[in-house]
Amino acid sequence: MEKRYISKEGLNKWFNQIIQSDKRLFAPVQKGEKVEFKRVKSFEEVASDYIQTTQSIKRVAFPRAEVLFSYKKEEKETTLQDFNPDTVPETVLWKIHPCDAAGFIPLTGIFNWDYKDKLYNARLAKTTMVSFSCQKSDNSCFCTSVNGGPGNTAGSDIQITLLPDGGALAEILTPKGEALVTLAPECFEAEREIKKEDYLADVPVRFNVKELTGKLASSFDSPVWKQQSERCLGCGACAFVCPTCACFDIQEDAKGSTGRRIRCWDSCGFSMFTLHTSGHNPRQQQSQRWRQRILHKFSYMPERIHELGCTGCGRCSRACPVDMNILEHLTSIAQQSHE
Amino acid sequence: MSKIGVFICHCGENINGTVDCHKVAEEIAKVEGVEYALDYKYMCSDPGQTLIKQAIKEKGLDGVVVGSCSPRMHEPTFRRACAEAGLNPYLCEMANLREHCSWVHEKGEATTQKAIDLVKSLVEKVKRNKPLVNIEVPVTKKALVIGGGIAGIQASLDIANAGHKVILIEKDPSIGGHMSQLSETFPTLDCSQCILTPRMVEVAQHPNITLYTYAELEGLEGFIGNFKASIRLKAKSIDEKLCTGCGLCTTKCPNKKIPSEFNAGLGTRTAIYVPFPQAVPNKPVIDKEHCTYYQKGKCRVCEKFCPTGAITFNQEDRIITEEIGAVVITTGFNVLKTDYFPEYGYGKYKDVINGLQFERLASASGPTYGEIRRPSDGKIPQKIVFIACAGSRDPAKGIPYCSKICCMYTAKHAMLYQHKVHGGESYVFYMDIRAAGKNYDEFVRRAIEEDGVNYVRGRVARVYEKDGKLIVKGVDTLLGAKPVEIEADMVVLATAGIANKGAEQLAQKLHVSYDSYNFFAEAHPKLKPVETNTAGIFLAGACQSPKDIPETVGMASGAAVKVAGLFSQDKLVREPLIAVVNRSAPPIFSTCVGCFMCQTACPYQAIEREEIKNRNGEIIKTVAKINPGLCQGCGTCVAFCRSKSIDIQGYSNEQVYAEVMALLNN
Amino acid sequence: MNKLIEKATSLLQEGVVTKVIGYEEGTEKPRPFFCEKAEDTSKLIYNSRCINNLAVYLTKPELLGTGKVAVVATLPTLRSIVQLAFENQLKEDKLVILTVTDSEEVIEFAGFAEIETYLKDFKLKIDQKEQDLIDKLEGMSKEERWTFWVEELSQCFKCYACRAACPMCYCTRCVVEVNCPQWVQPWASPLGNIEWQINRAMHLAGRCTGCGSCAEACPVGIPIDLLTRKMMEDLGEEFGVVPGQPNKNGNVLSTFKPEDKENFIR
Amino acid sequence: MDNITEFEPKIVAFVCNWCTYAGADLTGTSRLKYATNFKIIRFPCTGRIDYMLLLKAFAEGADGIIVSGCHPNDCHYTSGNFHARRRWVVFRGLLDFFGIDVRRICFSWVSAAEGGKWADLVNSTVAEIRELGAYKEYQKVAGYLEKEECNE
Repeated sequence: MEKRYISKEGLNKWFNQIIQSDKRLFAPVQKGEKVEFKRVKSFEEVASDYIQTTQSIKRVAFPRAEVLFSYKKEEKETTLQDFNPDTVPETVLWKIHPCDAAGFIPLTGIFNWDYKDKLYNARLAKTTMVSFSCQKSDNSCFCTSVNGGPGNTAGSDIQITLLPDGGALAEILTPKGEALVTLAPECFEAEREIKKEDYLADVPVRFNVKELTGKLASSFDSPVWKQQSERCLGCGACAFVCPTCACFDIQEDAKGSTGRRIRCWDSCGFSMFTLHTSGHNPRQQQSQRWRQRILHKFSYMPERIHELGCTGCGRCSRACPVDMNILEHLTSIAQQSHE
Repeated sequence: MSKIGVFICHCGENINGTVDCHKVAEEIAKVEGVEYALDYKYMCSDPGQTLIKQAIKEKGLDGVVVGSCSPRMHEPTFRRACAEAGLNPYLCEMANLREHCSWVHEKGEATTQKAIDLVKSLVEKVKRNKPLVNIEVPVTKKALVIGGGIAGIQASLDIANAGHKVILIEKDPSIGGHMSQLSETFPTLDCSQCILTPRMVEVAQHPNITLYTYAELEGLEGFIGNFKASIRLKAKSIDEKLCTGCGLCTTKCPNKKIPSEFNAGLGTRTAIYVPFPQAVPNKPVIDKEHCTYYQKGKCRVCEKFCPTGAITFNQEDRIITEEIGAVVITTGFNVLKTDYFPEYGYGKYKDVINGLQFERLASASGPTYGEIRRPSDGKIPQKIVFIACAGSRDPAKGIPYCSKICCMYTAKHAMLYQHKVHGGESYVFYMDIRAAGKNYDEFVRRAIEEDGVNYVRGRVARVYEKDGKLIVKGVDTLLGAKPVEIEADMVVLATAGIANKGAEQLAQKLHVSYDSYNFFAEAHPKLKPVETNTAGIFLAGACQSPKDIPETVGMASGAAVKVAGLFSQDKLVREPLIAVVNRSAPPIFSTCVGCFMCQTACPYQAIEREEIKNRNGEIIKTVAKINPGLCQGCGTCVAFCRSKSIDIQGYSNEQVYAEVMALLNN
Repeated sequence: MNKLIEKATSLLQEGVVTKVIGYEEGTEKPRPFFCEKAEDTSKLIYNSRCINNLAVYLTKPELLGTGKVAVVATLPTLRSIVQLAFENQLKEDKLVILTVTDSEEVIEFAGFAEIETYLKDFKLKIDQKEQDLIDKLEGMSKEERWTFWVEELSQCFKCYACRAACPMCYCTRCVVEVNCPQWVQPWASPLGNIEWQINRAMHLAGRCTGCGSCAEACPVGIPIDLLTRKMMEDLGEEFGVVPGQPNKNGNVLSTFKPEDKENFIR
Repeated sequence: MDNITEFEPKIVAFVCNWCTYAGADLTGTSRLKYATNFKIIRFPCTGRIDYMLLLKAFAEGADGIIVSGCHPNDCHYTSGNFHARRRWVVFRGLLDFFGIDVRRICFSWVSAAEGGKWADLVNSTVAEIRELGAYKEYQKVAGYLEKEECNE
């Protein structure tokens, strides 16, 4: 890992180099009250003063809907067209938060835990992540409570820490990162004495994650799930804005002699997610679905892929129409005294 | 994987002339799921049908598409052929290659291609067809006829004579209706009662007819072939078994000043009374409103005099229920009272009467024994004015329609007057003379030409009393709107025919629709004049709109035939192309959420509520249920249902969706 | 201790109801609160910041349980309750419906009929911000409108928060979950999203009570409430449907008048 | 201009069985001619016609749609067409608010006796849709997933 200094102008120049390259660049863009990751063409489009985008950027590797393969029938002959990794363009994620970068770690875990997902891996392989450390946070943020932090470099290829003088500290973390630097090497000056922590937001630790997972281990039948989920409307907002939620559905889109198989986002919060053809539904109640959501992220994923399914980005809390504040719920579980 | 057979008909050169039928068959053979495809000169011919039957048997087809003429032409033919070969007839569809293709396009590639597309889309549809069985509904072969006027009498007799049981209910003490009040009938001037009373007697004596007079419908539930009617038998306060109809009671009743309904208020009757001498049944009833005993608690004169002790004051109304298969509504009409017309004196002039009252004056059985005498002083009017269209065709009076019978009876009245009052002068004010009908116009001409009735074309603006005379002010529009003033002794208003009292409430009890004037609505203005929207309920006579006797009788017989037709089978067999509300496994039972808005969308009241109960009999859910006996298969509810819980057999969502998709994607 | 809390406390203490559905203070704004214990009633709040339409919970049997439930209803909630009752979705004897007046008086309604009479004094009016946007859209050319909606709805990721937050969307199986045939593409894509919104709007024709919860709930901020609001206006003009009031003769799309006007049928 | 006149639009007609379908039959029996790029689908009644089918038709590449049934008061089921009429009023308003080209949907009443009217209606509609050209805007959106969204 090398540290470099990059001036305000340098940053701008480098950005333009990336834009002019064959790479697509996604960055946060302000639209009304919301900030979202969009494909940008100029430095000015990039949003500056905001806490968090509404949606995560997981869609670059795990799109809302993607064609797994398509087919065509001619008389009795069927020709198959499989997914072609070469069609995936080189992509740079600009000014994502450390929690966004970290989000891809559990996601990668899920898509490679038993079966190695060709599509996800191909897309991720072509993605370079330039994260910006956080200088601001709000009370939905709790990265520090889930092994993350405002300066966490996990998952990033390069991390930028903006400095008061307008310049920035650049931590080049991976070969992908180095490759991106080569687009404008001259912009990267020698490292200066910079204490990164001084420029980071202060995100207090809200609960002890060990304590939490400990409690969860024995909480399957706890009444807490019903209490917490009563107001939950059972929509998919939390899952769809989440950087680590990976539930998907497989759909067949057949038209006459042609067709395609599509993978699209789904949510374990939907009442029909587990509905059987027989009419039986193992997760009949919203409380069971809420429990699934929490346990999956904080018990099952750690067990299976040794990663928490949460980066503390707080998006679900902000997106929820009825303020199902996950931090609040987790804290209350963590602080619960065992009866 | 389906095994569809496709059969392309050349229809001689009708299709093959512009469509390359052989190519169509070839192309369709390539379509997935098509087991067998061929083209043939005449598919509908016996050899053609045999080809289909053979293919069904030999290839084990599970669906058939015939590409030929319009399904409106030969669908039954080919469905029958399939059935004969053991394939469910509803697994056969037709592609219209003639009317919708070969006949409307020129010969060429495009036309052939269109033919291919049309067949393809029906192949996709038929893949999703389900075998259907005809619906059978049991039929109770007993009819309820509501209203004992000439319409009800005719309908009852016709149904009874066809060998079916009939229950005839009449709200008044006697059957006969308005016709029994009429003097003589146009255009033949034969005496109304002379032709009616034999029919009344026939009704009373007919073994198949149960007659309930002084009775009204309380409610009706059920559906075609399977109605349950509850009927209120109003207390007559006499024991009909004991009563001999001697009539002594009616002569002794002290309460004699009650205006007689039968005489349209021109005569009087007693509290215990028989409406008119030829009444059927000819036994009195006590009118509780006017009976001194019921009102004041003492009297009981009739009881004292009754030789058989038939008077039973303690009688109560009874409600009986009858199971019936069909209903005929024959509740008739009414006429506006004179008090409806401020310009004609609000009914405060005794000698301004309406047509019905004139009938009673002219009737031999009437208050004046058939002599035309004015109500005020009993003098014979020397000058009489008839005003046609009193209310009718007058939007200002809220009656834009033509009452149809007035022109004719007014001519008749004038004629009768001239016959009875020699040297009398009669005037008829009219807007137009509507005398369409056999011998009708001749009749009116006779009134004018032979009996010298003065016809004045124009409206009467005002009628008022001036020293014992009625001054009639009008205009003669044929003489250039020249004002006319006539000093008349009597004025007869041909008041508009209106819906009978209580028609609206009855319609609601029966769940049949009615128009804005409360006349009952027929199911189709042209093709279903005696049916209502509710299957099994029929209409006859003036309850549907004012009409004269021959029309009423004709309509009554028409309705009777419909009933007889319905009763001719033990089971009602209907095409199964009807809507169905889905049912699914617990805990859902049906995706219907029971908002029941579909009920308002259904033109046939075919949507009912079904309570789904658990083992302990507690209601879990209330969902919609389509009554197969009532549903006619329009599918309006299907398109309306938000959760797509209703579907229609034969045109199911899956079928039409596939049809559209296939038609577009090529 | 304010009147609402008093009322809630007594209802719970006397065991009249098993729970009171109301509002409590949330992270940024008030949120729905299911109060089951008298000692928790102090958390209950009621003010103009309470915008969730609580009627949405009244069609969820598993939430209500078998006992009686009280609900603290805002005006939009009351409107929804009346409509739901009209659609046979509520059990009058299982509900205690409360509202709080501007003068902070608590009203307990004797029944649905009483709510209707109460509502007569409150006309449903669409707020200026929405009206302006509708006018803006109507001012646009067809092509501009199309671009507007395609762009807006391209953001939709089909979380169905709009559906979940709408009290009128109580179907056990939504049309988008019907797959024989697959009327609406189940994955997020501009076409599927547009088709879904068209369905939602059509299904709410004459039923929407204009609470705006759908747009409020949309995490990506698509102004979908415009669709039903615009429709309300049209229905009012075309068929005299009173916004926010149930049409007692049946739904506007399940009824008709022979004299209905149109100017486009050839 | 040429390519527009050469353009052959795809048009589907949703018609009721009792009036318009029979009317179209009459067009046939009277040997009146109309364009081939036009196909009829039969429904029991206009009341049965689901508005979603119209959207689906556009999505599947229809450039124009005709919806036709019995004249008011002539409905075989007495009121199906009245219900349909309301549905179309509401639906059409909504589509227009979406910026969907309502000129591409032709609603009409054609009775079983109006074979001539049907021919004219079809021919004029075909002409109008030719003028409007293919409904690219809608088809573009419909085919969106083809160029996968993650390649935006």
